[in-house]
Amino acid sequence: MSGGAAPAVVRRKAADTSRVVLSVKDLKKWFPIRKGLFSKVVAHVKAVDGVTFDIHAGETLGFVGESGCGKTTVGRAILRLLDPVTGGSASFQGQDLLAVGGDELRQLRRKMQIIFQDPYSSLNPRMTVESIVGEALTVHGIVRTTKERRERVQELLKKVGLDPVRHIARYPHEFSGGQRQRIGIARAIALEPDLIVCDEAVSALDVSIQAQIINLLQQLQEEMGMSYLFIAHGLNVVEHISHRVAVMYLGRIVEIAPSDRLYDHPSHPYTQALLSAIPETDPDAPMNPEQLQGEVPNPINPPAGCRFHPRCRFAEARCKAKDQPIPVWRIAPGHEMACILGEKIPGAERIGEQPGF
Amino acid sequence: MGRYVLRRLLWTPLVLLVLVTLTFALIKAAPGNPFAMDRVVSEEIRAQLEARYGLDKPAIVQFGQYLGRVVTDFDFGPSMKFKDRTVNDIIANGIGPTMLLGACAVILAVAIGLTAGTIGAVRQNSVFDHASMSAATFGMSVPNFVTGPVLVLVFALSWKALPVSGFDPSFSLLPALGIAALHVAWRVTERIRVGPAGFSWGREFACLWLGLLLAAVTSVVTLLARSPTLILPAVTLALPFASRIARLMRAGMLEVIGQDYVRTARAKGLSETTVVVRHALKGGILPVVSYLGPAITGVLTGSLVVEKIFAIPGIGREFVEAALSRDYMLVLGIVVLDGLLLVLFNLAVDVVYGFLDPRIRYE
Amino acid sequence: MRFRAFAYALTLLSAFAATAAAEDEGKKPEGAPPADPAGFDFSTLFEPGDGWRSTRQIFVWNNETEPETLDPAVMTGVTEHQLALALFEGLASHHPETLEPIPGAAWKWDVSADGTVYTFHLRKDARWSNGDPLTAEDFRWSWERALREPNCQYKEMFFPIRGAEAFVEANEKDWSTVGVAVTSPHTLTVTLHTPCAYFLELCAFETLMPVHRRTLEQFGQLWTRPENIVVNGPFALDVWKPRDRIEMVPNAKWWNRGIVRLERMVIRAIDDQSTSYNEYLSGGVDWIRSIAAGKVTDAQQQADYYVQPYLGTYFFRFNTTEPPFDDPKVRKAFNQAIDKRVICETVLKAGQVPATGIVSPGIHGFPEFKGPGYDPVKARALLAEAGFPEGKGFPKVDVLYNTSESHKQVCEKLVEMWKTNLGVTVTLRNCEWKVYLEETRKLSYSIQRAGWIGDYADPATFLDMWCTGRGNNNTGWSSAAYDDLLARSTKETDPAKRYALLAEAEKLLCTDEFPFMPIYFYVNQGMLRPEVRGWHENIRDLHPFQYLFLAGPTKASAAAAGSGK
Amino acid sequence: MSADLDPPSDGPWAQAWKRLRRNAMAIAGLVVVSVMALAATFAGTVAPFDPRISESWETSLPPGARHLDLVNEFVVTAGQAPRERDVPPWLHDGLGDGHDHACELDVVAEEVKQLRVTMDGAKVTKIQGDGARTLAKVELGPEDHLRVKDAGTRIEAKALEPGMALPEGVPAKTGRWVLFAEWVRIAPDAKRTVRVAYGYGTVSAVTVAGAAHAGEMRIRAEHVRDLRVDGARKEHVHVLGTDLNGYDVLSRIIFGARISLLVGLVATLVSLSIGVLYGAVSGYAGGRTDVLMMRAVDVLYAMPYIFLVIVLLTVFDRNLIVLFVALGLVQWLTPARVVRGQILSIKRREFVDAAVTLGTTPWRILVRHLIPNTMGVVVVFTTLTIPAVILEESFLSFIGLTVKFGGEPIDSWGALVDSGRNALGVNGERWWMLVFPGAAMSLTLFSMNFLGDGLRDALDPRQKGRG
Repeated sequence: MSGGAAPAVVRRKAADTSRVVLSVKDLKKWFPIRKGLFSKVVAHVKAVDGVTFDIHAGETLGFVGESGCGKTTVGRAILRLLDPVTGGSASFQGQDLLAVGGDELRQLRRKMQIIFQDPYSSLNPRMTVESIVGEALTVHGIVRTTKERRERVQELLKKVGLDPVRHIARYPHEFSGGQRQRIGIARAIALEPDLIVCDEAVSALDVSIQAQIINLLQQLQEEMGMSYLFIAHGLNVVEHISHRVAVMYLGRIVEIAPSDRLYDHPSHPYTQALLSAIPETDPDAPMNPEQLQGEVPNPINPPAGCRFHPRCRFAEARCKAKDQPIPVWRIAPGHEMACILGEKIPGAERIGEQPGF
Repeated sequence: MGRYVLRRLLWTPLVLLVLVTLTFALIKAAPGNPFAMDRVVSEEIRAQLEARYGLDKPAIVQFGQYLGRVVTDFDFGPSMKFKDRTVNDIIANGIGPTMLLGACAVILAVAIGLTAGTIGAVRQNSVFDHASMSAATFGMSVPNFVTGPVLVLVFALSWKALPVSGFDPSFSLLPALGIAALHVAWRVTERIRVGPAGFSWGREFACLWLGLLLAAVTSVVTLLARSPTLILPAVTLALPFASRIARLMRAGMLEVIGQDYVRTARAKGLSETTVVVRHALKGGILPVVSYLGPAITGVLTGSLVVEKIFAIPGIGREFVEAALSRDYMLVLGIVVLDGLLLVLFNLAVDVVYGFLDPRIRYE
Repeated sequence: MRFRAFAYALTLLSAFAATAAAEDEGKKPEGAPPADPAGFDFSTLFEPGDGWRSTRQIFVWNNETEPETLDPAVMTGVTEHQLALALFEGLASHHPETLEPIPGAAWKWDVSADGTVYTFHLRKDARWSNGDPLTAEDFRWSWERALREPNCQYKEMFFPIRGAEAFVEANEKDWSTVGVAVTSPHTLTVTLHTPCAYFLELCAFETLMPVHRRTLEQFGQLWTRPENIVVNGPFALDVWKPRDRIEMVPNAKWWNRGIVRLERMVIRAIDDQSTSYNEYLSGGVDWIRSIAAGKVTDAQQQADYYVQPYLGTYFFRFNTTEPPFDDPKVRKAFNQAIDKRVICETVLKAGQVPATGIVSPGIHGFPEFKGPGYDPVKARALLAEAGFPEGKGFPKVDVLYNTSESHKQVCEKLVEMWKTNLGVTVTLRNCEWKVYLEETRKLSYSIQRAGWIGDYADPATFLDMWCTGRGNNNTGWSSAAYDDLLARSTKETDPAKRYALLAEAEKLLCTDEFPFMPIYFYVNQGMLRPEVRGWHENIRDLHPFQYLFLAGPTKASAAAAGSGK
Repeated sequence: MSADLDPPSDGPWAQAWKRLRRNAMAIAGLVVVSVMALAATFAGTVAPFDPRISESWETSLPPGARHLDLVNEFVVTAGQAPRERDVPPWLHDGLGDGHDHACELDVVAEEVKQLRVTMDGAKVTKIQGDGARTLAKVELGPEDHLRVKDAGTRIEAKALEPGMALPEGVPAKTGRWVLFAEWVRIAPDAKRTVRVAYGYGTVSAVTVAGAAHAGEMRIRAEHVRDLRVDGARKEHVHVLGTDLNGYDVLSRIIFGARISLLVGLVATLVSLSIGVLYGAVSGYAGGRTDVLMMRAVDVLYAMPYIFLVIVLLTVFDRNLIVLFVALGLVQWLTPARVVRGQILSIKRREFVDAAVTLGTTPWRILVRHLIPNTMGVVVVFTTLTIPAVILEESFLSFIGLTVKFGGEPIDSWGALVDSGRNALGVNGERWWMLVFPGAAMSLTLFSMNFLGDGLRDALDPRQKGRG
């Protein structure tokens, strides 16, 4: 990576929509809250409360939402880092992701990797770059000798733009944040996975470095053809890399659409609000009237009716009614959203509903 | 907090049960017989003896009966060594001296340690600081069975100022002085209590704590002044703990003094004393309080030594001898008692810590 | 017969030179009690002294540790023995200088011609401390109780009495089989199965002391508490603070109250010997019964230090049931390879006497036996004869001792000498007291450290145990000739002939057989203030407290008087 | 973000080492501890004397005392190679060095009886000698004389009995005092010089006063007045003096270091191994397992441990293994708690999740990722636990639970200090038996504490200055 100049935008390659890599249906993850002498469960944090989506081969699915909306939980639940999930199903390349265990799970893990947000805590400070990147190779018996391993690690370092000779024997604390993230990427691609969850992979980095890393990811996708589940809290970050984008609010997907479509025609009030939060580069643009008001509600006790209603510009009385299902509408091919007032959108076709409260 | 205390208290019987079981098992595994003597006793006489103390029954039955007696009657059984006395009786005799000595030592240690540590921190790198810290490190490295005899040599044999051994405490003036000290402490701390921001629980507790500490120190000093036999043992027992506390206190204070709020207080032009007493002391004392738990365990251990050197009729001396002479009942009784004390004291220390440090939450 | 090896091993007691003793024998000292009708003149024991009237008679001394019991029948240790001497009185008591049995609760006794029937006549004026008369029935009841009491471990003391052994061993229920009869309220007739030369000494022993029946029945285990206890000795229990002190005052009801000059005894229980010594130096106590090994050099510089021979022998047993020590030559070689003088002078350093025989010297009329001494050349020759020239091929053996610094030093020295003189490597094995006792009992040792303290001044106390099958033999050694000698000695009523038989027995043991290896005879060291009078040297650690007094004030007595007592 | 990271990298340990090197006290501590450890390891070479051979007539010698280089007895026979234990090492060495040697011993064979004479002013009140016996009278033979012990002053008297007054010249004191006298009986051939020629493996000749001596020649070391080897006076020096039994204090300390340090180190390792593993498993497993395991620790925490150690040591044979286990058992709880706390925070860090997604087994995660990250704490704990254990051991020695090292009469520092405090005289006599072992122990503990503090600061700079 020759830094300095503004990074060239790499065109994203079209995804192979005929092959579904990951299919998630109605995924739920609740965290119990315990209290008292006998640690009785008194409530749940419903971090993820019925999420459904697919990822195709070679596709990047952006996952966007404010912090606490459950997007990271989705990523980790898929990777089986948060066992057990509360409900729903997920299949990876046709295999039931949530049911496997033991060796089968470890084999499955070769195909799914993660890149973390925090480049500092995601690297073991007591290991050298070589052992960090090479660990997966050892664990899965891909390399047999240390020499073989070193060669593979050097290749990987080269791939992610690190110096394979000078950097290989160093410890994480000697690297900058961007470099560490590259180490993390090297570790993730070492097993040549089919899916990588990028959990806010660039959020902690400077803007210039963010672009470098995103370009690197796109480049790698082009070379290796893996899919990304790209989690971010701002729509601006995922815009360039994602084929499709899903917007989450309080544990549910409120809108999902191909990237271009979502940015051009945001239909859920929340998506609109998020989009308007992106700083305008055009100084002549009018001041933003759709700024989000208030805070994200407590997920232990989410608002009745539509969860978004307390902050929604368009909220009506019926949005507050308890125990009503939230209808899901298809607005265009591949563009779906969930809103009680969805019938007001022209061309919206009711295709299902999310359970109410 | 209350629930936390309750939960800890509910755990106590379990702790004691494990303790008793463990000790009982160990003792039963021990070679050597409590009734073995330097002359050979015929099998018949030995059998009679074992029957007398129930040792002829299977171990599990013995254990069951023992537990039963302890739980229902709080009866720890007869001593096998002391034929005229029961374990309850021996413990009742020994616990007083041990606790009194331990209390004196802990209070002395806290008083000396806090003073030395605070001055050391405030006058960092002064001659006093270096001297007291060197002394403290030394105090931690010298076992008390050395300090004790050396103190005896100097104060009892050379200067003839203090008695060599014995236990003869005199309490006559204590209550009056304790109350007076509490009063004075209240008066002194009033100046801290009336802070700028009015009423605050934290500050109230800090004042109360300080007041109690002052009262305790005064009481101990009075007690020691009236009971010369207690001075050397109390000091011997206190020294290693005083050393550790001084070091902890100094470190804690230095950390607090370096923090912004103390700097702000200084910047406001408050006097050094006010800054130290009102702001730094409370924060600096936290490590000391958390050390009190281990310190109490240490005092129990140390009292084994000090009681022997100074011929104090305490529980520690009983214990070592009981273990060596295989007085099963006495060993069990003392272990259970010390376990109970330890649990309760540790709990008390944790509670105090909780009051002092609002960051600690007991779920 | 107490075989005691623990801390007390080196610490026994004896007497301070009573310089002022018996100035003018014939004249009855002023203030002395009237002569006893029995003929024994107790007033001879009322030592004259100046200044005792103007001195607070408070005697403070250290009794080493907390007594295990105050019940005389249950006692086993030296500490308890000291207290029993003050609180109780047997049929006989001890002469403070010669240790001969003198009248105690019985004012006289008759012995039948064959030496088997003793008739004791009790004093009519003897009373318990609560005023109850002391009768023959009290003794009979106390003895029966002792024999039935599981906690009484010294039942052997009764065994010279006819039927006593069977009563215990065969768990006999019927008391009438035992040769003890109350013939009148103040006459007790005791029948022995064979003559016993030392039976009167046993009558002064604590196990045979009487206890007060009503008190025991009323209070059970609590009967020895100061508030309950009823005694018949010269002193009564006043204060008992366990592990701290016991205080005694004269028993007002004791028949010979007039002889007691002490007004109080304060008996401390300081078990650390260094502390005890320091306490003496600082004036806190006026008598300590032992000196810490590390302080002996220091103590010897003090004029108050005393050291006396003591009725006890320190020796090592051989396990004669197993090679190599089943061969007497090997045992003798091991014995002669030891320079006992070096051990006494460089290790023990308190004037212990190297021993070549087993019977401790000082028993009146019994000659000290001189067995073969240190001779490394001879020892090597003996070992070679036994098949181990220069120690070659000698099996692995070890010395078992109970954990203690001084035993360790002695054992180390022995090992060094065996190595040097015989070329044999012996290892050390120490274990703790109670375990050591079990190991000894099971004969699981090759060489074992031992000590034997006589309970009465008679050679039999050292010789009896080597008879075949005796409980305290513990070596597996057995000799028909020896058994025969001992059996003949028991039946012999002429003391001189009896001693001759016993001397022959000792010679048999310590010339060629050596089931054990004697090392030294104990001494007894302590510190005693010169102001304490009426205290005499003797080989048995016995200092009847009724005869003691202070000729002048001491720091300890002044302090005790000052504290309001 | 420049990627130029030359000069070559330091691992976290190297960095800590760098920080540690700046801490003078900690380095001093490290040096002291290393020296002690080395001395203990090579005790056999370093110690000037064999700590198992006491020189029984050289008891209580002050530091720096010089003494003729002999051990107890000197036994040679012409024409034979003497046995190792019979002669001092220099003779043994000389036998094999390919040269001829000769040594000369000036021997005065006198029989000395010690008398303890209690005096009242100048008057004799009691004479004790020949064991503990009180002597009625001491009558001297024609060749005998009396002298004051140590001072050597002759007492001009032909008999000694209670009541007599000692002649002038004897330093009289007032009140009751004790005179140690020596009753010297000189044998006819009292003074002689023994010459021993040796080399090439045997003693070639033994001559007494010019005449050859056949057979075994035994000489008590205490009778030797002078010793010359190849013409030079042969002495040795006890740098730190000797103890009550004549053992060289320095050698005892060096050998004692073996036990104390070994006990400290092994018990600490035992406790830390248990503690780290337990804490790590508990913290990593989490959930119910964690709760259960930590409750168990809570329960054990409340035990009066020293009491259990005492019971353990009295129950089982008192050997080193039991001591290791016993002391190790006392000390593992705190590390277990601390390590668990560390693991709880470390396991939330993302590199653990990364390892999980890589398909790493839980065990490997524990061993490769979690435990190594607690090593800072563990190292600090080691340096702070070792002194605690050494103190603990010395405490056990004090209450009489001394541990034997394979049947060898070697004492730990604690036991040495305890016998030193017992030997201490009222005016501080024989101080070296307490001071030197005590100093060795305190210095080591001191150093370990400083090293521990330094390591903590170096490994975890945020914790600087705590405790």
